[in-house]
Amino acid sequence: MREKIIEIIGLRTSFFTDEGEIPAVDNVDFHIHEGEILGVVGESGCGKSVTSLSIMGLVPKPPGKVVGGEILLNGQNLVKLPEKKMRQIRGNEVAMIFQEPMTSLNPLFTIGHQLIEGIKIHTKLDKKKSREKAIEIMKRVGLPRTEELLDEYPHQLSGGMRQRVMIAMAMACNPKVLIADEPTTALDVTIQSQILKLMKQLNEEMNTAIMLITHDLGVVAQICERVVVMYAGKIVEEGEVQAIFKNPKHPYTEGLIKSVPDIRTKTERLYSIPGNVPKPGSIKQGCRFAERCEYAFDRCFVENPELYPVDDNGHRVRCFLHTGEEETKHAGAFTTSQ
Amino acid sequence: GCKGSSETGTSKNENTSEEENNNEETPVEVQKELVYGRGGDSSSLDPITTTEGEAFKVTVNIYETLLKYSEGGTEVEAGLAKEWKVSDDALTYTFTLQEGVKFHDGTDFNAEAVVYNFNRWMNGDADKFPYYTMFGGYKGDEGHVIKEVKAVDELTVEFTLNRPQAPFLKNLAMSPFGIASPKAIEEFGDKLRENPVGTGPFKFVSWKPDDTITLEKNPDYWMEGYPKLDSIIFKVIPENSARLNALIAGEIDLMDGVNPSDKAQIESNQDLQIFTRPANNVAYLGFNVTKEPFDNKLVRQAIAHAIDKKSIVEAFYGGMAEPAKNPMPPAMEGYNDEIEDYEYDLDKAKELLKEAGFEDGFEMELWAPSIPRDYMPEGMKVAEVIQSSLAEIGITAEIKNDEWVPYLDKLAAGEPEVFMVGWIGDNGDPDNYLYTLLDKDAIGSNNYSYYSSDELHDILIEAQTNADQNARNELYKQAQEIIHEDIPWVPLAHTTPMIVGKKNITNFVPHPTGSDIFTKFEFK
Amino acid sequence: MPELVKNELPIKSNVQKDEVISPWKEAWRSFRKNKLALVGTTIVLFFVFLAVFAPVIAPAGIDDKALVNRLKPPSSENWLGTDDFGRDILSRIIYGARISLWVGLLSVLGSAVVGSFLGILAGYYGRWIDTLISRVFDIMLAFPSILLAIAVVAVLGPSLQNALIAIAIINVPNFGRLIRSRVLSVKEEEYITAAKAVGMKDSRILLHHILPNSMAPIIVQGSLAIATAIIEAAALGFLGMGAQPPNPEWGKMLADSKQYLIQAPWTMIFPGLAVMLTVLGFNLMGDGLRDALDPKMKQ
Amino acid sequence: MQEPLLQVSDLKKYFPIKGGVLGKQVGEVKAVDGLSFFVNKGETLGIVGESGCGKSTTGRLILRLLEPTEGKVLFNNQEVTTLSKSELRKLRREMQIIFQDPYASLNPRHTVEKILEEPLIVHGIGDKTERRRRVKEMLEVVGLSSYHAKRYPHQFSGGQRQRIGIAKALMTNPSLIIADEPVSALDVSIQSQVLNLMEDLQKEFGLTYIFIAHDLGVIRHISDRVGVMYLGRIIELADSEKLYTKPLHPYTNALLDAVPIPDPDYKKESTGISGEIPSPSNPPTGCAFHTRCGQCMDICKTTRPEFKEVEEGHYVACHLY
Amino acid sequence: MFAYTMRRLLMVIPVLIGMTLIVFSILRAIPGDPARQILGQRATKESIAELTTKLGLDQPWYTQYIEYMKGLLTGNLGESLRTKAPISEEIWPFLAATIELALVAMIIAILIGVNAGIISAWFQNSWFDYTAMVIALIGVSMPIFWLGLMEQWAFSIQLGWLPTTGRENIRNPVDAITNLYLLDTLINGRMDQFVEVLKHLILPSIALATIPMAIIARITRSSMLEVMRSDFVRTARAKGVKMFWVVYKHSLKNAVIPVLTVIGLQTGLLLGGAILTETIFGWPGIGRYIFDAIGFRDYPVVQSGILVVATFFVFINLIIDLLYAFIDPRIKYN
Ligand SMILES: Nc1ncnc2c1ncn2[C@@H]1O[C@H](COP(=O)(O)OP(=O)(O)OP(=O)(O)O)[C@@H](O)[C@H]1O
Ligand SMILES: Nc1ncnc2c1ncn2[C@@H]1O[C@H](COP(=O)(O)OP(=O)(O)OP(=O)(O)O)[C@@H](O)[C@H]1O
Ligand SMILES: [Mg+2]
Ligand SMILES: [Mg+2]
Repeated sequence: MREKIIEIIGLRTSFFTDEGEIPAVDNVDFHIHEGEILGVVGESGCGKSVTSLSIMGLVPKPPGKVVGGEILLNGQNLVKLPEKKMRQIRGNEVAMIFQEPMTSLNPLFTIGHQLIEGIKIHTKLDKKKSREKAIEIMKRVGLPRTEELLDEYPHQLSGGMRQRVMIAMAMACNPKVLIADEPTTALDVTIQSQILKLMKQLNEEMNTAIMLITHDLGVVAQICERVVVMYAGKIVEEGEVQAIFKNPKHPYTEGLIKSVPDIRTKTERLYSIPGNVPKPGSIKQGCRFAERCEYAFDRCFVENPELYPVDDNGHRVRCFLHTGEEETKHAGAFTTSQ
Repeated sequence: GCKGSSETGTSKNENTSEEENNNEETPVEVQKELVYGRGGDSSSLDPITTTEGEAFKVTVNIYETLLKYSEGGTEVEAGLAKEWKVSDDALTYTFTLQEGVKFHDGTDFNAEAVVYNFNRWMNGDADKFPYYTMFGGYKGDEGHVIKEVKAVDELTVEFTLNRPQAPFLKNLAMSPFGIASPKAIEEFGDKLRENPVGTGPFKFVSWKPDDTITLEKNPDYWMEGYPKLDSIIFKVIPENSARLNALIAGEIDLMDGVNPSDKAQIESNQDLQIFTRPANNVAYLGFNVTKEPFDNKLVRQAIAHAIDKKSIVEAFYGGMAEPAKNPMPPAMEGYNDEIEDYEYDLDKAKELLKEAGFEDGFEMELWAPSIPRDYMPEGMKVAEVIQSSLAEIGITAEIKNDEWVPYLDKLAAGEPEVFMVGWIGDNGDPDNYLYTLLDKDAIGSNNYSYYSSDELHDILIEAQTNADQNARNELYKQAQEIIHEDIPWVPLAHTTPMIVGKKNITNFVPHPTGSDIFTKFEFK
Repeated sequence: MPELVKNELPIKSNVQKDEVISPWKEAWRSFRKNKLALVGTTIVLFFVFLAVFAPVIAPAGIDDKALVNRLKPPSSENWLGTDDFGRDILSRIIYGARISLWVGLLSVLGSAVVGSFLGILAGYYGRWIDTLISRVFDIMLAFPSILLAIAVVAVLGPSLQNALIAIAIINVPNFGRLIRSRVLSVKEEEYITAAKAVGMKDSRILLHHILPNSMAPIIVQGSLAIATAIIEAAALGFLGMGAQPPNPEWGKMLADSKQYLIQAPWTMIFPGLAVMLTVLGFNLMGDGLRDALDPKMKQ
Repeated sequence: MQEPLLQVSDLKKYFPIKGGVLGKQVGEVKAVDGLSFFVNKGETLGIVGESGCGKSTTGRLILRLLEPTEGKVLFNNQEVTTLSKSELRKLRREMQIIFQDPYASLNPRHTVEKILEEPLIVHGIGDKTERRRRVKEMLEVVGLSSYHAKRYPHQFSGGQRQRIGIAKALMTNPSLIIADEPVSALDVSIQSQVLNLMEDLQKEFGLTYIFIAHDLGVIRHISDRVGVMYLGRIIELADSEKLYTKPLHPYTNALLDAVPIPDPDYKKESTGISGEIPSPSNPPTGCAFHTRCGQCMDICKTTRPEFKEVEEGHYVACHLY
Repeated sequence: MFAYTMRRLLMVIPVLIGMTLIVFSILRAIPGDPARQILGQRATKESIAELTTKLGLDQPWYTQYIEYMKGLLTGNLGESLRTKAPISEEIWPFLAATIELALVAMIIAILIGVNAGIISAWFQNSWFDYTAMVIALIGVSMPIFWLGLMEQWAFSIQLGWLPTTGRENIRNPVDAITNLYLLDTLINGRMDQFVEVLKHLILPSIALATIPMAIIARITRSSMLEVMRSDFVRTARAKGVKMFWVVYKHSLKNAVIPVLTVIGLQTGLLLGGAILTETIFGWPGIGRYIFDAIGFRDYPVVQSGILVVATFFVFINLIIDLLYAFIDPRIKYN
């Protein structure tokens, strides 16, 4: 088995607002192996971005704060690291790209400036060398007219090109881990497939581990090896892509997969999960999905399930239906959530 | 005014001797530069072209007139002319000029120069040389007094008049009639207003508009040993209190325009001294006697009884004024001291009102100047006090004001029914008060009351043409009685304006005209 | 693994059944939580109270002159001392609150009404009306406001009423521009398109949709503009171009006593403080209103 | 064949581009550049395409929320583009629109009741009690409770708001509803709720939909027929089934190819397409797609292919056919 | 960029014309007779009428306006009725005095305001933030004429640290070259005078700077807060850029546009609003020049003075607009 490059143990990140503490990420643990692509899926507001920002040490503070847990990068706990050390890791060992290529680039600086800046910070190369390096990496991510592009501003580029620039920026220092927070959501399908291809290619060529956050299950199925499903600040299921898609254990995962219309066949009627995504922190007790869950029974409303292992390949699920003991006992004994 | 000046005069002599002693002991440390703080800038440095007092404060030190006023008074003395003769018919005046006087540009001062200046002025118009109207108009005008100005020889000038003018010599001494260098006039033309060249104790150096005017000593000045100062800087600081602050801080040495309210503070300051300028002004509450109900003498008298001049003077003149009972200041020849003022008596006022048929009072507008004047440093506030008093006898007064110039326009046009205003004398002659302000000829210009009395008119005209001073004085006393009885205005106060300077100032005698010549001024 | 069954139950809302939160209520809730805003409101209410009940509260009248009592320092009789007419400064400040609030409120009301009208006209109808109105605003804004106010007062003559008019005039373009840009952006909102799609008339769209949605910035700007208007009125009063005696306008009080700065500093300090406090109150309140009402801050 | 409910022919919309020193028009955006299609009563016509290809503009043109530059829109045999303002207003009872952004399309200052009631007021339908009753009814129809009526939009979640938007569109009993990306902003689990609702409503009220979306899966699910747009034109239009199983146009092909399939076993071997959509202000000559087309021929660069019916009910604009 | 600049320049023209119209009509409406003013208290009716004709004041207003515009286009601002000097020559020292004062005030306001705003945003909710913002709030609520008087009272009168009035030590006057005294003293190599001039500048410029400083601090803070929440700032941090540079480079440049707008607006207000400060501190500036002229009904001076200030203001805003385009490459395209 490959080494775990990042291991997250019991991470808790909260926002302290007027309404009190909002636990956006609540006791999350998972890991990323060297060179793998890990998918993180979940509906909006479930804490995907906050998890990734926690890894980068970029949770907006105030009001946010990592209140517990460890984030180990090669065994080094990033949570405890002083800002100065953290800076040396950001963009160097762990890089990140964001959802909106339009707003993620500074509109007032040229592409070249923004690319070279990162290179200079971490490599101590001089201006000319940095520029060469920038051009090299731009070519690698498939950007045309590299020389001219360096002097252009973000608004002169199309969305796809901007996202390539973002990737170039992230890959400039050969990071071990790339965190991509919904890198293709804002793009058209044709462009999305180009970008995904590029990421896959970089992953293979440079052996960069990628943590790919998305809410599109298609994307996960297409390029990820393992996947983590989040719901309301918690991981509800984790496992290899095959396992999750073929044999989803958590009612939420299953519902999610079933809700997506498929282009290959015409579905008569879509499955839909009732109710709304809860705000983090709004459910104080029991399983957070219980309210929308068709299988929920009494225990679900009072007790918080843990991540129970399903098999030996790391497939885990947070559901009382799969505790082993309870599974047989309660099979078929459904209580509606109302 | 005379009393004050003579006092300063005596102390001056003592100071001089003291100062000479001081000079011997510490010859180096004496200040030779005077910074004079004032409220506004000069509009011109060619004095004939302006009527603004601020201009003359500077020009009297650059230019000299044929005759000048006595120190601290308005008697006529020798100036550029060392002596003069008047013909018996009072139509020919012959002046003998000082010898060896030079203009600042090095040219000689002589009879030709005098003729040149007068010809320049009399050929102008009211727009160019407004002050020349003192001589009844311009060349060719019907009332023009001067027929001819002639250079008899190098140092003798002869004036021939069309008709006698009693205050002729006093007029000649007025600051606007400073003699300028003919060469400079030719050279600068209208720009003389920025490039003054005279014969005075100080030469012009520079002018930063609305800020400073700098003069320096005229080393060739004809009065031996004078001036004492090396330079004078006239500095504009518009706010009275700011100016005083600057004085306290030592940024300036001398200032005029002192808030009466600051008097106590100044007196308690060890480093400052107060000079007083002899009163040559009057502040008054005027009625437009053509308007109802002020056409009724009883109403006017009632209001006169309702004004507490004493308190007003106390509170808003800082005591630096005396309540007025006549239209002209007491120090002036011909002042009628026998007149008894309308005393402050509200009951009497009410009675008079009742008699006039205004038992229940009435409503009126009370106009007051919004900017401080020498004779009325806090016009608005005085108006407020009068307003309150009037309220007590049942008259509701609404205070109105306007910018200074339109204010005067309104007064001249006879719009306001009751108004507060005043007058600063130009030349120390009663004519300059009584005729200028109250004669029927002056309606539309300075007779804001539109008061018209034929009796008074006859008296004033006679006084104008009679050359005998005693006879004139009697005539003026008579005139004051008429005015007191008819009461077209309530005289309020004669101010003795304060001038504050540093303690080490000596030989300084403020002049009643408001323009001080600093020839003898010096620091201890 | 159990079968999933179809679930089409009505959606449960996460809001309590009887809880209706209007946007105003919501704004009020967040306003209430803003401490500074509450301080500001308290200050404003305090001065409003003074203004309304001046005759009851004030120990003396507006214009009770007593020259014997001139320039007395603060004492138990005259808490804030007396001025040069011997009038009680506290009483005059209390009555002065009437003037300042009145000028602030009325001038801002005037400029808000006129400005909003022009702004809506320009923003909604566009084309040449917009060009014309916007140009006029540009031109008016090209003058520094105090200068323009002074010029207006110079034309109309110095009086409180004219100062009020001058202040209203100089504030018109501020409101006009604000409303215009607000209308322009609201006009592009999807719910306006939706309203058009329903077949709504322009007038109804304007009155029911655009106007209510432009209110918030008007209120915020209004509150802040009252603050400025009070300062401007005081400045005009200070220059002698505003209220006339014996009106106890604060700026005029300052101007009348500046000569006593050294001799009787209380004549200067208290009216100045009154201006500052009132303005501060309105500024704090305006800030709070902005935070509460500005939709950008919400969500 | 039945009479179509809506017939669009050669519809165009050019937006001017202003520029230069004097702000003169220096060009135009050909947002919609010659559209022709029809919609039958009771069916759902899906329109897909990448962003900026003119989908929303098309929707707005049909409703005449935008004035078309050229072309005809025949609705119920009535020419829409020449109607007077008041006639148009009447027509709007029959045609409604649902928007993409559930947050922006409801007036934040009105209660749900007011929002829903307004179309009735505008068209003078019913009195107050009737209107109120209908509001309650409609709320239940879209799966909300009648006690929601007094609330304000910000008190609802995105999915609920979209339901309100749908209810609003249905208030006047329209026959045609144009849905402009009604589910793009919603989470997957909510999206399926709304899609189901729309389908139910269609059945219940016999509605006709023009359903605009960029998600090919959603379009396939909901549409009877599908039109694919590229740079202001429909390049292929066919039965949903046909289009997805046997696409003709290379662009449709590429588009379908690019969609990630939520099935880890599904492997495609396509290469995808390169490049991005050209700017509509400066579209390529000839076939607008030729710059990205793998099967580009010389004729594609010069001549704009005709939009023709190659099989029954299957239209395509491509020189290959 | 050229087209943008040209377009902005063209847009200025109607504004300038509108300004001349307003200035012109405002002053024609003022009651009071200038002829009477020049001739003074003793003038006769005839001489007033004569002068009125000579000045063209009896002409219809449009004739006067056309004449006025003709003059303006040839750089002739008219002649002061009071001093008879051409205004174009006379006005510069006043304008320079105000410019110097406003400039120093603005530099103080910008340096302190911008930095206070940045630091407040950077350390949001810290004690610095709270203190700075409370001070700023008091600052914007400050009647500056009152502040000026209080300053004078404290620092000049009570403590005697700084001079009360004027621009220079009267006894050690500056040789004016440009009339910007700081510059002039440097040109003349007179450090002693430079220090004097600086001392005179301190109190009035602080009084004048207070409001803009407070406003700038507030707007900088809110603008920075907004920018610092944006994605590209997160990107910069994710690259490992030092916080200092994230704040002072990436964020500031993006946050600066609203700040610039305010700076432009406030500079204009300073030029006009200096009247109050100039009165209190005896500063011979343009505000007082105009204010005095109003009292004297010196039409041409009031007209030209206001026009010059407003024109200045318009051009400052023009420069600011051009700066926008310089800072933000997106602007010139739309
Ligand atoms: N700055 C913030 N202040 C307060 N709460 C926040 C803040 N940022 C995030 N949260 C809370 O954290 C929760 C998780 O947010 P996060 O951005 O991680 O969601 P996400 O899974 O990335 O959603 P999306 O798919 O919409 O990007 C949100 O529900 C939100 O309530
Ligand atoms: N009001 C307008 N003025 C100028 N151009 C416009 C306007 N509205 C739309 N456009 C342009 O027309 C083109 C088509 O826009 P439209 O909104 O119809 O696209 P769309 O297919 O709906 O895209 P999306 O999927 O992003 O919603 C775009 O290039 C757009 O920039
Ligand atoms: Mg996210
Ligand atoms: Mg669209």
